[in-house]
Amino acid sequence: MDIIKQGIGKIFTNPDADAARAFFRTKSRKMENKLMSPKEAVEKFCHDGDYLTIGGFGANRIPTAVCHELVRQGRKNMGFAGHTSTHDFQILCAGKVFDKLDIAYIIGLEARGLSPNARKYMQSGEVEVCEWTNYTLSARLKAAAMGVSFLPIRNMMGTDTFTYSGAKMIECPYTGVKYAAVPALYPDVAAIHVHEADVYGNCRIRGISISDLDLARAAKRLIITAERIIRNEDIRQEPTYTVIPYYLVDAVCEVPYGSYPGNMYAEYFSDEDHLREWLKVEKDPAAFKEFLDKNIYGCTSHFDYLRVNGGMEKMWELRHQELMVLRNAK
Amino acid sequence: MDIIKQGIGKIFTNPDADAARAFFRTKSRKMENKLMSPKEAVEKFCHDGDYLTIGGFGANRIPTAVCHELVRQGRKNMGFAGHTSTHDFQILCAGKVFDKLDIAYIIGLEARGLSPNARKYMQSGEVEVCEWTNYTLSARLKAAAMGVSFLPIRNMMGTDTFTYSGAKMIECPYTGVKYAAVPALYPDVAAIHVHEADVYGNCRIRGISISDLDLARAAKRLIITAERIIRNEDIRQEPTYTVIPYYLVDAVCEVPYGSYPGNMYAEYFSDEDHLREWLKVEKDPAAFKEFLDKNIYGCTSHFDYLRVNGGMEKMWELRHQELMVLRNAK
Amino acid sequence: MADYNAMELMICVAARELEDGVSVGVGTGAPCAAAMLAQKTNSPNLLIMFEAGGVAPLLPEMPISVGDSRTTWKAVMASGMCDIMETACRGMLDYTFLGGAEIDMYGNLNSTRIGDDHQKPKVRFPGSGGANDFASFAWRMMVMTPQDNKRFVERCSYITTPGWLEGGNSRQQSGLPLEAGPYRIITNMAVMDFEPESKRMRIISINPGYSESDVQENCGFELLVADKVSGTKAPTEEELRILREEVDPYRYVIGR
Amino acid sequence: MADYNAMELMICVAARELEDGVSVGVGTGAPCAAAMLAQKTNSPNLLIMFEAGGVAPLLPEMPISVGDSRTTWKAVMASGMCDIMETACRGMLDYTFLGGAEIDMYGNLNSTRIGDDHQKPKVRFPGSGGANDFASFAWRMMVMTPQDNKRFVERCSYITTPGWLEGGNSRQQSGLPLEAGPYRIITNMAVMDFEPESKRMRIISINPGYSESDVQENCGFELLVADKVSGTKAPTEEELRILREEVDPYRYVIGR
Repeated sequence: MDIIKQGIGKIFTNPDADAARAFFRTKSRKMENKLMSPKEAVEKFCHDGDYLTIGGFGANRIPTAVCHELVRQGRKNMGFAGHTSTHDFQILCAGKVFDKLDIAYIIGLEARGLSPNARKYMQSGEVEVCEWTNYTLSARLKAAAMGVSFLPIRNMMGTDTFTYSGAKMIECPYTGVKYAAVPALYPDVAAIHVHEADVYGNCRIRGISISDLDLARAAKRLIITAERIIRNEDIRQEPTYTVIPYYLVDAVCEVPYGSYPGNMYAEYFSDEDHLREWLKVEKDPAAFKEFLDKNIYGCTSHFDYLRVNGGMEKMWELRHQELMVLRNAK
Repeated sequence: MDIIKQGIGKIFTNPDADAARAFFRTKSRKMENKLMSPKEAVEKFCHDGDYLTIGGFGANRIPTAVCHELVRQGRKNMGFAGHTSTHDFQILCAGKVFDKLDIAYIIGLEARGLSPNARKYMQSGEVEVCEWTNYTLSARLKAAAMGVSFLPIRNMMGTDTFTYSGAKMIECPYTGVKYAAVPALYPDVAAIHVHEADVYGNCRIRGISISDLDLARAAKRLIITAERIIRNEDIRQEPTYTVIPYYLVDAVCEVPYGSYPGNMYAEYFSDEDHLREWLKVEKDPAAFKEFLDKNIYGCTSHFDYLRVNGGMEKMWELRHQELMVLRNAK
Repeated sequence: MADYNAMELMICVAARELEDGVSVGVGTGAPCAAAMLAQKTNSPNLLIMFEAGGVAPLLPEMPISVGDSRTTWKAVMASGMCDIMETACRGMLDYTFLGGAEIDMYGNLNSTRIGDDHQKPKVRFPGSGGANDFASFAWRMMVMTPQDNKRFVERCSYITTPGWLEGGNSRQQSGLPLEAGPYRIITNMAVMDFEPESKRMRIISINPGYSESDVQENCGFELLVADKVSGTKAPTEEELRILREEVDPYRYVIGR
Repeated sequence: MADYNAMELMICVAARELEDGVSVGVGTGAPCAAAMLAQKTNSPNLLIMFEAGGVAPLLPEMPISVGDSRTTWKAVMASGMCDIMETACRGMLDYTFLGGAEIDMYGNLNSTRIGDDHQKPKVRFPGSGGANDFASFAWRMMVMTPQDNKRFVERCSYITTPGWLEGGNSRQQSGLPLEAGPYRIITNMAVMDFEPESKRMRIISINPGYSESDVQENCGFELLVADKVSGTKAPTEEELRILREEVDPYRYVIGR
């Protein structure tokens, strides 16, 4: 294969499809009850040094409980896909969970501004980085989901994003047109928050799926957190709605308000006050430490975290806000 | 790009992604009422010599009215994707609509047996053929849907399927592993039958999607036949269910029992008697001519076709059969 | 001992190969019957997939198409062809059952044509469908087929679907996923596997009522013979009861 | 004449560029406001897409994230990132709006870093997100940005997102889709396009209250000047009313 040009970025995971096949061969196809707590799931399936990917879109449909658990349990030296990441990234930076990073979008919380602490961490030199784009990382997950080691895509070329990536430029064998080949990304572990799952891991998602359907297929181990557990009979009643089948899933955690403080489509809106507070306290190390103690280190569960942030009353307010927008906006 | 090996099959369509982009640039993005009859849709969007692809899976969720119209209007010299095709293929062979053919699965009706007439046509030498597989043609559509000119896949290699295909063997730029590169397939026109659509072409499908989501995106022009038209408000009420957005669609035809004599998930089962009769009459040219006159040439519409095959009573019987299996089987 | 026909025997033998909790990609007919029987006997956790998108249905009866509504009856997911084939390509599909007009000593299959003129074949068959796909991706490919000299040929006149290709390590070098390939050939007369080095077809078990020479005489190439050849275990009363009463009560498959 | 601020002007100018019935990929903030304004004025059939999957919502208010629930409020489809980006790559996306810490004479953008040590940058920005993607695939990329010497640089210190790359036909040769590229740069002072041959940034319209030399003095490179430079049309009363009352009543964007 002629490689016309290639980026200098490091590829943190093995793109080889046969190596991935050898792993997936060993994965159970049995429909077994996989219910456990986020604590157990993280203990069991997330290890120091593993490559991690988080589903959702930064502060929308994110598995907050898993992000907190990773910090609480002190995971270190992980690889991470900074892909459609915002608040999840901010949480993981608070615990310095990763030190190898594929970057598409980091340190920002979109219209809310930038995270001072995440920025500081990214300017510290402690994190080894490789540049990509949101779609490129989606395509890398898609390659893995397809069971191949690379895919050809048409962006990145001509830019420093290519130069600092791990992409290689090749030619189409049919047209001679140049393409950026990107290597498959098979994460060691991923966590995705969904609307509904049965105890085996058959999942339904409402609203946008972002990159989660490919991510679920690409990941070697998959932790699902779900707003609520439904019966297997419900799943089987309408198989059209299942987007993640059980055999991809290793752990199922029931976590109501599991995307809090993020938005959950048709369930509750994001807690903008809490997110603003995060950004604010990060400027002051003492205040930030206190904040983390209160919200992460001092909490034993996601229910605990909800409790210290207004509990059920606050959740109903956010639910109201979401449903008003969804149902009653002019 | 080093090409290690390549098939001798002819590629009937242009895989060039920039050429496709130039076409798609001209496609309307306006939400306009696209309701018309299958007759008008075929007149307007299917031309002699065009490359055609039919959605569904042979005798499941197929746009029968469009297949009949193509025969009735005497389309000739079309290219066709013999992909997950069975009864649709049989209909098109009855009219000798195509003479260029990408083959994955042809002439058979699965457990029902082979079509004598389709087989005769395929043994006549009148059809130029290129061999692929079901997944390979799906991947070719997927490449087009992704807006690239090729995709790497891991099958076909080492077989005569590769030799008689238009595939090229390349190496992964990351692992050195050999891959079959397949060229994007951008059909000139496609027809897909769906459960529900609004007048603009926003579509819902229940049950399996087969390759239709990629097909809808790959096709330059797209005819939708739908069991029923629903309101745009219904679509917007639950955007999660939309799988084909309006801007891919050129024509929307309301065709109740539109997959008849095929199966339509959660609506009606296939008419096995009628399909058996097709296979039987094909053995006798006179009987076959009479059969086609009755069922296709002599019919002015799909309602007409339903009428000569038992009309509403028969449709309710098939609906009963489907729902009994779906709802009440032990 | 129970009375049974060759099809029933093949289905029972095939079903026994499906260990509990494995995944299998099946078509209509005998493969589907074998999967259903396995699910009701030794493999209650069998994960059945259909190429058109049906995943883990509670099959109420035999489908007539791999895309008909039965393939998603009480399924856990109604997906699509790419999802199924890519799941297989990722290494999640353990078994598949295939067949063809010809099978050769390396387990390659022809379901495309007889006659050398590809554009005007003497006899045209349906082609690959999903066969080449499943055979490329599933870890273990199996075949149930009646055995005779015309079907079992030294070399397929056309290879639609890969077996061990030209034997030895030729498949490994082809680019197809590593370590996947033909596993069992189950006929009316015997059960064959493939000798690990040469990848040539090899008798491992002979069905009741047949001898090694019957098997060899009804094969168009020289079969290897395993060091230890066993006798194929006949269908049990229980297997036959389930097969006849629950799996295929209308004898669509076992009546052939 | 109406009173307005620079942000309001830029949004109105941007909105006018969106002809009826085109498609646009937008982010949060000003781009979204421009798209919403266009939909309520000259482009009722505007097709709005968000990179996370929202397609053609009836936006009830400004989203705070390109993935929040507002982006699919009464949308025609809630899809995913690959679908949106691939739709763009197929040539179905006409416009996109982007921005950056630096923009150069060929419309390239830097939103990655300042400082040469990539592993330990002086200042780290969020990176590409979907910017490189949209800029590669959309036919016409536009930028709304305040203009000054530090932001408008001769050459970006890091090119996150492609403009016309090194000008001339360099983009055409890069492998990026043909004929797509930067189209309009809308600042507080002027509107620029790109000279067709050299692909250098060129003044085509100057905003009320500014002169050509103001524009040139607040740009770190030499701007070309079109043969005919017009005066940017100020926001109309009607545009401002809709923008202030319907699009951004809480002044999230126009209050900046």
